[in-house]
Amino acid sequence: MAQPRSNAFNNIIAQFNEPWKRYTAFAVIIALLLIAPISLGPYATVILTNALLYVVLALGLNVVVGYAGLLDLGYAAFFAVGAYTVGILTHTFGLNFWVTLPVAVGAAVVAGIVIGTPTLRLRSDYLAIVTLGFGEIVRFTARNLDITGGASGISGIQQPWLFGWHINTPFEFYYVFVVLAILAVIVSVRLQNSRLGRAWLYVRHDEDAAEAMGIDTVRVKLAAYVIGAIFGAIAGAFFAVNLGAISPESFSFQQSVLILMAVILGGMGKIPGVILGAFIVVLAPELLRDMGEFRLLLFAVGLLLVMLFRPSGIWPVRGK
Amino acid sequence: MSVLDIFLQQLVNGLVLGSFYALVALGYTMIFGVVKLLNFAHGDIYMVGGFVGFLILSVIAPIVGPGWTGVAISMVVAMIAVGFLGVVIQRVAYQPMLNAPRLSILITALAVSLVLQNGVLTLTHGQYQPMGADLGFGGINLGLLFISHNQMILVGTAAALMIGLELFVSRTQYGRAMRAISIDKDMCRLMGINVTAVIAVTFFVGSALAAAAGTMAGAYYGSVWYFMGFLIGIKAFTAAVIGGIGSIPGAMLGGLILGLLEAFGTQIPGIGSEWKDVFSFSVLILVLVLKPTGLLGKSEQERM
Amino acid sequence: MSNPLLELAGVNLSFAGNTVLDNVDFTVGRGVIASLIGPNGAGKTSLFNCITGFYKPQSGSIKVDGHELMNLKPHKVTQAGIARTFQNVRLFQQMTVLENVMSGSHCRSKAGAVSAILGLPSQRREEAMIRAHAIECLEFVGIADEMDRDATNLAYGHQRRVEIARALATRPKLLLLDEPAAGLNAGEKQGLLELIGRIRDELDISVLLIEHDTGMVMKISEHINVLDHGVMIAEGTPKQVQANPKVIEAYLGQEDGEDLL
Amino acid sequence: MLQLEGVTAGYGRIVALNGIDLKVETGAMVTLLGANGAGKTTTLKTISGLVRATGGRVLFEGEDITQTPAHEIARRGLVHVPEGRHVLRGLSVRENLELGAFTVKDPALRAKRMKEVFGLFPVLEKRQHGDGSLLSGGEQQMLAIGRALMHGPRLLLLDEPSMGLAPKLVIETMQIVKRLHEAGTTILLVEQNARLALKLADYGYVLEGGHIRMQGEAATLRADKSIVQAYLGE
Amino acid sequence: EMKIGILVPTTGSEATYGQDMANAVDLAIAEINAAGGVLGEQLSSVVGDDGCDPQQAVNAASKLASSDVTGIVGGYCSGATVPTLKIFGDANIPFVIAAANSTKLIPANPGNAFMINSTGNDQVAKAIEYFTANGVSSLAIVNQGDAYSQDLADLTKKNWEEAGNTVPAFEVANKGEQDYSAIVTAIRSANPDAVFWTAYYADGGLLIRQLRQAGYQGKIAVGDGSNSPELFNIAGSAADGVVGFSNPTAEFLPEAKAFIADYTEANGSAPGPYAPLAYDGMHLLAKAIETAGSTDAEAINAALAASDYTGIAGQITFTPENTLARSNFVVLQGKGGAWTLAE
Ligand SMILES: Nc1ncnc2c1ncn2[C@@H]1O[C@H](COP(=O)(O)OP(=O)(O)OP(=O)(O)O)[C@@H](O)[C@H]1O
Ligand SMILES: Nc1ncnc2c1ncn2[C@@H]1O[C@H](COP(=O)(O)OP(=O)(O)OP(=O)(O)O)[C@@H](O)[C@H]1O
Ligand SMILES: CC(C)C[C@H](N)C(=O)O
Ligand SMILES: [Mg+2]
Ligand SMILES: [Mg+2]
Repeated sequence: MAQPRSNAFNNIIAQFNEPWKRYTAFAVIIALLLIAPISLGPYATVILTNALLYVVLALGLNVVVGYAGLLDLGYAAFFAVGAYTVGILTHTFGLNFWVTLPVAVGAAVVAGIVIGTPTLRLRSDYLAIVTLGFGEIVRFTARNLDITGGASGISGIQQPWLFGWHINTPFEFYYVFVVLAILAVIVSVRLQNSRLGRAWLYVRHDEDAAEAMGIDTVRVKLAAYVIGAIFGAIAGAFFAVNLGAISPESFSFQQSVLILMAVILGGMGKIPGVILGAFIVVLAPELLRDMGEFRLLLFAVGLLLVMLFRPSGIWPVRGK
Repeated sequence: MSVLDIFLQQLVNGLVLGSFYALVALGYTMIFGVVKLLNFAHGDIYMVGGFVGFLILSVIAPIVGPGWTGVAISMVVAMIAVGFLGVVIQRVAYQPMLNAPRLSILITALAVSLVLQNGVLTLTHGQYQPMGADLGFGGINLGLLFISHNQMILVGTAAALMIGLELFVSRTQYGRAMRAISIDKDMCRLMGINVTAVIAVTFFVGSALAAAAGTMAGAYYGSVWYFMGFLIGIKAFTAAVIGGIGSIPGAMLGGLILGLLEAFGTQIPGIGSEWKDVFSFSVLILVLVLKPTGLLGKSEQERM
Repeated sequence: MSNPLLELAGVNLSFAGNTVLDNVDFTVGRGVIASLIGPNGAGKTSLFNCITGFYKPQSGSIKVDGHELMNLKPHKVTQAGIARTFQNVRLFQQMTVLENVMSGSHCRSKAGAVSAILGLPSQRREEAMIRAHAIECLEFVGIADEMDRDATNLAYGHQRRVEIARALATRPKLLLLDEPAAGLNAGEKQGLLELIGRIRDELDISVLLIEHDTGMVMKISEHINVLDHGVMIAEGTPKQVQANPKVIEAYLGQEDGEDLL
Repeated sequence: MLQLEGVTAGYGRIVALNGIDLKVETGAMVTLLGANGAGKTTTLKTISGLVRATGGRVLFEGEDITQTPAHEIARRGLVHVPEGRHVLRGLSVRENLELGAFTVKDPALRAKRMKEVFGLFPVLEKRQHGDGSLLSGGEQQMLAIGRALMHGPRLLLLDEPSMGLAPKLVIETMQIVKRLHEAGTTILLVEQNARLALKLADYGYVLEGGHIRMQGEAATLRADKSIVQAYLGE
Repeated sequence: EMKIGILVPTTGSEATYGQDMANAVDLAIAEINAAGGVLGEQLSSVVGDDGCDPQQAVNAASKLASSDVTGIVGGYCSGATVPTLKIFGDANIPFVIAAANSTKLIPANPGNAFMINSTGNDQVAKAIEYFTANGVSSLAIVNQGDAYSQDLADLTKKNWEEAGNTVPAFEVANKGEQDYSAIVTAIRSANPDAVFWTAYYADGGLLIRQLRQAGYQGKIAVGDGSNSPELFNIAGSAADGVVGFSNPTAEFLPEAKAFIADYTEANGSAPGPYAPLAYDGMHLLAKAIETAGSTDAEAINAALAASDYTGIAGQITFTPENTLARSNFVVLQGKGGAWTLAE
């Protein structure tokens, strides 16, 4: 399609087709990630932490949208499930964070199955509104219940200890999120190149043909849903302890949309693209911080231009 | 108020609210029907419609007065102006994307939405603008039940617009062409259908209806602001889907149902207004689980 | 035919009051190449769809190897050993030929998310197996050279072969082909004939074929069933069917038909 | 009526037509033959405006239509029945036919043509309220031809009308084509079944790799066994 | 040179108020600098835009915390202010919270934050006092489902019922919803003596308008999120007689004459409802630094805790919880399209 217009970027990316160049690039990126906070200072560290959080979220949503082709407009719900499970259990019931983490994952799995099972047969536009509705239901419920702290949410969530180390400062959390993001990438890559990963693509491209090939499409879609939910819940859990305070506003429809934007902007289904997208949606508004009133307007215009020039996302389509 | 009074009053409330939802949902559904695009900017078109109506009214109010005449004129002008805006948006932002992956267009639509929202935000510094319409407080009192003239005029106007649209679509070849285009553009060209023109008309009409709703809302509720399209955009999307997205009568039905659900949802004994959205979204999910293509949506069978 | 591979009895299918299949009885033997012919709209494709679980007949029984298939979802039918191609080629777009064919192995493998994430050795072995098998299937249909190309960019005749390779990758007992020769030129048709023969002879897979190219059908089939308006009107060897007046009337038309033009 | 002068066309970097010269006289039936991928479909698409020529000219009734939009071309009476039927999913058979007459404003004329089409294809009448895309393959082909007739074509481009049809129907369809021709419609026919096509047509072109390889009176081409063998594989 | 951080929303729906507060802080800084600065150093300000959104607030606060600021003034939206408390606490930067006043801020305060606006508790006390004095016994409460208004609504309900009164309707509206008719009907059917809107002016204006249009005749009161003159633009004549609980805004502060003049001269518009508090907050912080004699955070915190400063909005001393010791709430009433003092 409209690809030839921006060949320069494609060419740069194409440089890294050889494995050794790719691995070198990875090593450099990881090294840069590790030294970033030291050279950039605490503010940049917080922003980068946020970007890494979005990397995890976007990779999770990418499993649902990018791989399995299920349009999800309520992904923040799973993010919320993770954050609130940890928030409530550590703050209100005083449990240890590491104990609550698996509970959060379990809760997300249950939530994924509960909403997925009856609705995954729906066509994608209908699924979109169902997920949107589900996301809003979760947010309103969090807002209305006492145990979730109502609209004010839960504050004073304790930061966790790991083998005698209190993860507390922004720097420490930054490294925690570096690890999480790397794990998310590894899991994404492995899933993508697996039997299940291919099954998602088959289902996405032609559900009937996939069925005819012996693929249980409902089960495969549910798996995508549940795995996406787990990513979201883990991100939510660490988000809660990092910030120490959570409230329904963090899990709004706009949040879901922002994560979706990260997935599509960079290039749906392409891991480096999704990572790039996550960094853009977090960093761009921060870089525009000094524009005052015009900040979001400029961001929106930029977004529009990017989409018009690279309709399939910024990251190039795999070269053949 | 007796239970019956409450019931009837909420019925009226639901109808008024539902009319707004339906008008906006119509544009949603028409545009989806033709280009398979969930036009997330549609709520903001409604908002811009409100602002254009506001501007026109401030200009003409000194001449024709701030009553219904002024509002009617503003509404018509807003419909035309915003109709063209819709066409321009389609040309600039969506046309180049027609062959792109569908989700990409979704993000483009979101970008357009953000541009409109933040554009108006910047122009108005986020302030509410009082519309300055003076429609009076008159109405009919039936015991404790109160129906204002404004409500009657509003529902009447909405109904007239919707009936007009339905006639236009069902009585002319245009309706069929609209559906055909969403299925196979090339085949439509071969049948002599000017695809670009039909798409333009669709965006024009859809945007104009949203602008009508926006102006009426501004006059009825008394003010306009840059964020007024956000929630109604989501609600209209919901309404369109409940009715069966792509179906014009479905959008009307969905709008009314959602309006009524919210009105009555506010007053379910035991749970209050804080749960009303949970209530209406649950009904939405239930409807879709039972009828996967919405109430009036045709189920799409595919041949192997 | 004793102990047939596929056995349909009393299958009825209708859509909104339109009868599509009317009490169809039908068998396919083991190790045969059989054909299903009939006029357009007779219900041939619908019959395939019933067998493979895409359509739910109102009544009847469909058995493969004695197992009831009625009310099974399509993927279960495939697992039970029936593979198909589609009347209009349906390959997975933007995926390579090899990836397309690998889809067929899905139902014969089992690694799940956890073993993939952990990269367990069993999962790696299985991946290698899936890949090797897909390549074997491509070699069998003769387009292994094209395996890294985008499947939907191939010439039409090759796309049809990819579809067949993909179906073979499910390791079926019975292969259903819906108009595999449509849109092929004469040379390609000849190649297809040979391929179908080899599928039966070398892989020991029975083949059931829908085809309008009567020349081809008569050449290759051992047994032919004729469907008209949802009713099985004739069956037998090519010779028998070709001579059957009912079949001529409903389907073949006058032999000198062309001369009418 | 129709004339192509040195037309080139393609898809992105792929060149599908390489300077085609072709002529269809008013009232004639011309057939365009060639192996898979020869460029037959592309030729028709270029004529009807779905694919833009990158060089050369297309003249219809003396006017240059090379840059005319497809729907304009259709309005002038040049009707293209594309390969693969393209029945509109979700619309009833009747609605499909109605849309075929999109440019016909007179309802009486539309009704008359509808009747004629139902006369030619009784199945369509029987199934008129059903979803067109749920018809069987052959039925869809009839619908596609019927839809073109609703338009009242002056020049009809037919792309493989016999594909997927039962033998008996192939003959019937060809008879219809013949009748249309006899009734005065100018026809450009693309066919895989070369023998039949040459039997019906007055004149034939053989396409290979985007070039015209051969042309001549249909009878002459048909008589030349070597041609049929080499290019049409019969 | 010494830097002061300003944490307010300068974008989003609350932007006007945030900008207004930032202007007031800058005015105070200009005055302080003219008088020789603090500890001999000139002050300068850095603005962090929290957009009234928790996530953005965290980013903005981190930016401020790493900008080498000596102290922070600001905090308008409680919901956005809560998650910043930990950041400023960890960085140990004194934080004068000028406007935000949800009681949920109190337990989340690590000790370095000082609230110079009276909290929800004081507001509730004032409201109950007013309602009781005016013969109200059944009260409908409506909030907007955000941290600030829900907190105020819950507190009011609790205390009101404990005082032996009834709450026949307790409703929630969503921000940005234009149609309140269903809630209006619910309220009318409960027929309370008064309606109390605990959230912001914009949606409050719509609610008041629709209540009156539907013929509701009882009293209508609004909380300090609705003390803006904008309320009258939106509600029109329906806002006549509406009662508002508020910190005193500039026009009602006898000491603020000069401030109003200076502010108007500098910014071309009159100061908004929270400008005086922001202005006082800056002066208070400057004083505390001066008292501490250094930029050491502990010392400044101690000085703040021990403050006794009288600004244009009145006297500031703190409770052990770092909240304003006195209640600054007054009762306003809408008359002819503007707020007037009711008492
Ligand atoms: N999903 C469906 N809904 C309604 N009718 C259907 C459906 N599928 C098939 N039919 C109808 O059933 C009849 C048989 O169709 P089928 O596709 O099985 O015919 P066929 O024998 O394969 O014809 P062809 O040779 O033209 O492909 C047709 O009249 C068709 O319209
Ligand atoms: N949409 C397209 N994109 C890219 N290439 C195309 C496209 N359509 C056709 N082609 C290529 O153009 C060439 C000519 O194709 P065309 O469809 O015109 O052939 P044809 O003669 O009609 O063949 P057939 O008998 O198979 O219908 C082929 O090489 C084909 O691969
Ligand atoms: C009225 C304001 C002082 C309330 C403030 N917006 C808060 O959220 O606490
Ligand atoms: Mg068929
Ligand atoms: Mg072709």
